[in-house]
Amino acid sequence: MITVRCFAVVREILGCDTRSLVAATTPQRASDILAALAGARVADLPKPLLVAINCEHASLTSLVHDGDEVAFFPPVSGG
Amino acid sequence: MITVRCFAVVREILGCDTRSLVAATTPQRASDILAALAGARVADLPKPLLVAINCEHASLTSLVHDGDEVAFFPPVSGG
Amino acid sequence: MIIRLQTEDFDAEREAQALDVKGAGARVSFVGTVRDTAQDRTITALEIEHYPEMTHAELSRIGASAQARHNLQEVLIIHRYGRLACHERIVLVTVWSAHRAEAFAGCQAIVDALKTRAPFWKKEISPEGALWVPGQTPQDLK
Amino acid sequence: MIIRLQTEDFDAEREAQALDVKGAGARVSFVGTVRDTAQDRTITALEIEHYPEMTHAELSRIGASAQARHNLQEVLIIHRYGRLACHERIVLVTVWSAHRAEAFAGCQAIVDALKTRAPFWKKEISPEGALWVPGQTPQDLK
Repeated sequence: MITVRCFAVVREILGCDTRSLVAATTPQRASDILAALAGARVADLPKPLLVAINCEHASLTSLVHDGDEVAFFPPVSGG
Repeated sequence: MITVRCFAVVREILGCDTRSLVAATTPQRASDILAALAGARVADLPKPLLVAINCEHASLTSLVHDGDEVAFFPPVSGG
Repeated sequence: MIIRLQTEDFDAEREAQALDVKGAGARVSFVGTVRDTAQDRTITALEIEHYPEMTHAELSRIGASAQARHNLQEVLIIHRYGRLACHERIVLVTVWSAHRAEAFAGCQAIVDALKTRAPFWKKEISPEGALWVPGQTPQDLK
Repeated sequence: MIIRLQTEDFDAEREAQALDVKGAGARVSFVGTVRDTAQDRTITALEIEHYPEMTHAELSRIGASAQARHNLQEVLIIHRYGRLACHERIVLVTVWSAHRAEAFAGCQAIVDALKTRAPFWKKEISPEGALWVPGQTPQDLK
């Protein structure tokens, strides 16, 4: 099982903040998980789109394994 | 009249903190005023020796006019 | 190193005293507050969303990296989230070091890293409506 | 701009709040404290002598110069003198600016200028005796 989390405008566009996915095969690229989650709305998402895997910055080409938590969000603005 | 002020180790070596001098002629160089004030003890003073005239950084070659306040002190250490 | 994420306000001096770092010589603090205008729009409040688990992990990595690189004796980071009115404090970064140059460099490195790496997102609330603040991408992902 | 020379301690946060600077966005503070060792000698106290009239004038010049150069909205400098025990606070420099880079640069410029221009002299008191701390000469006089 893979946990998917969405934040900020990504959350608003996709209409969900947390979802559990049972992936047929793992590992998968983060971009494949996003495509399955977003469908046609992938075109509406902000660019660049940031990715974190298990709470560390990653990228759309990073591999997500069974048990991982993958998060999608727009560029950050702390401080 | 010229007011002379000494601080820190200069004050300790010369044994005075404030003195009023009536100068025969003005302007005088700060170094001349110091020579008159320190006498032989001028050799004991720290080098470099800093000078301020009317509360602004100056140098030993700066001119001191009647009515001025001239100060002699070692390098500073604020903060 | 102390990392705190909270909705409540903080008192920078009291937080520093509580840590009671001895013999550091230099302490540098940064406090960021909600500005009242942005691109000529009046801002009444800021809504700050974050990714709690990752925020804590990322702030710890940022603090530890600055601590090692700039010889910091101690690091304190407090970041608020939720809805903050204009002029309210958002973030406090305080560092202690033996020397002032390291303290300034270390504090600034942490604040800069917060801007580009910490998973916070801000929505500016103004009379005309709400607008997401454009964010930044970590340098190593560009 | 607020410049204060005093023997009493200060509370950095209360001093900042009292100034009540609105809409600055960034506030950077430096606090310097008496260190407990110097060149492996134990320091029990610091005696700080200054040239009151010139100190006030010089700190005002230092503050005004940084304010203009780094776009600071407000500057606060509090410097203590007299006898301070080890770990006591010596100096507070707080600056406010719209942007963090200017606030860091402005605060650091003031602290650096204090070290080389402000007429203070320090005597370190240790169990072995008292020793004047070597000072610095302003760059423009070298």
